Amino acid sequence: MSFLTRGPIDVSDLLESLAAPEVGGVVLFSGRVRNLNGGRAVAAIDYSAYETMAEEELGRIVQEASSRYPGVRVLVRHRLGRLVVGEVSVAVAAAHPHRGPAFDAARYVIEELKKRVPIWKCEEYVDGTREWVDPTRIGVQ
Amino acid sequence: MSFLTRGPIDVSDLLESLAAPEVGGVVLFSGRVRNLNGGRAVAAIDYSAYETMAEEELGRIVQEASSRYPGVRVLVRHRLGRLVVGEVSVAVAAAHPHRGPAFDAARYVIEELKKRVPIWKCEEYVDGTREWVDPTRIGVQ
Amino acid sequence: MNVRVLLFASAADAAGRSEVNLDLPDGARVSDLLAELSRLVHGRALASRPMVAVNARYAAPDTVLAAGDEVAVIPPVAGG
Amino acid sequence: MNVRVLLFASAADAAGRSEVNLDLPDGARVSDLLAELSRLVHGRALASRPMVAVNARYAAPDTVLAAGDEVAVIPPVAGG
Repeated sequence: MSFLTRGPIDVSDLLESLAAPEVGGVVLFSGRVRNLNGGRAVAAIDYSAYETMAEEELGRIVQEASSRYPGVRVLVRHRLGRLVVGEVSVAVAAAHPHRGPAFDAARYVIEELKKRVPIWKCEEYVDGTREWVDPTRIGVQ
Repeated sequence: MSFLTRGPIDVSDLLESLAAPEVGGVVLFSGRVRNLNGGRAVAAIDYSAYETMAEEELGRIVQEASSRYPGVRVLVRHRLGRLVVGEVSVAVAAAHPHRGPAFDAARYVIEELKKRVPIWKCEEYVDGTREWVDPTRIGVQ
Repeated sequence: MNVRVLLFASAADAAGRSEVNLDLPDGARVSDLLAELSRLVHGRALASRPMVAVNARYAAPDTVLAAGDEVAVIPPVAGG
Repeated sequence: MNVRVLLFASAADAAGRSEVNLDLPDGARVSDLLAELSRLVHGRALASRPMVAVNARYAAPDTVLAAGDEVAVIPPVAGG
């Protein structure tokens, strides 16, 4: 299973992959590079990862979601490389017969991904400087 | 604004409509006709509405979401007519600089839609019978 | 006064029609309209406790009606 | 014993390289490895309180290392 990709993420393709007669609700979260972070004007983000571990950790998170929300099917893609503002960096899609577990599973996966998966972003600002993003620093989100 | 449609719902189109430089997270909920409800094998669902009121009520719900989650942008489409298993009956998409309000707004809109918007479904079962769905009846969800 | 009543879904099936024109006394309320409607459809269930909308907004049973109002009987909704 | 240490992101920048081979006494723990690594990079901040992974799983500071382990220094993650 490969959760990481250097090419664009095709969210329609993820949604189609989850189509099944028993599915009543699908929740898709897509994260995009936005033009402002911590008050600074962002031009692009360079995503890098400890790839072997990131793949394994994402596999564990998907497994956890399946145990917590029985019957859910989850797909995840995270992009690596340099992305400009507006590009999709991550997509999580969750399908279930009912909407509640689909919402909860998608939320669970993106929250855990942000906490645990060894992926980093180096932000390139419009003023030409660049910096590693550290979400544990106060005031940065 | 027209929230109701008799043609297929194009979720990619909704996602593209929400693209903007300040957007960091987009949550899309899509509801599909599933093959089982209350233990019965469903073949299709015929959706009908009090259309003028449904449009107005959906407009009010979107307004409420915008007040509760400032900065969120929300799109909603609900399909009417006869849909077979697997077809998308409803889509709610919410965009925000941060993922939390995007998740919460999408959830708010679909929950309120199900409670308040005058839309009905007549389920056609595989055995040839049909019945109006009443979510207030015990045991039916 | 004359009030137009729209019926939907199971309520339309129960009444055998999707629209009714009712002649009601001035000052009639939503609850009066429901009582009159029940007589008209000879006790066929309209839906247990239907909601009512007046001019495309949900209205409480004590809402006073006016001539020309568009009233709708709303059986339990099931969108999504 | 020889242990391969991978450095990422700000930790790689601080150390000026993305990989280090460390010679550690048998029975060394993750905390010993971090101390040795700090000496090696002459106090350049590796990231305050980096996490450490051993063979692609997060490991506590008291985890005992074995020869051939792949250790990674994980600065605060920021995926999404």
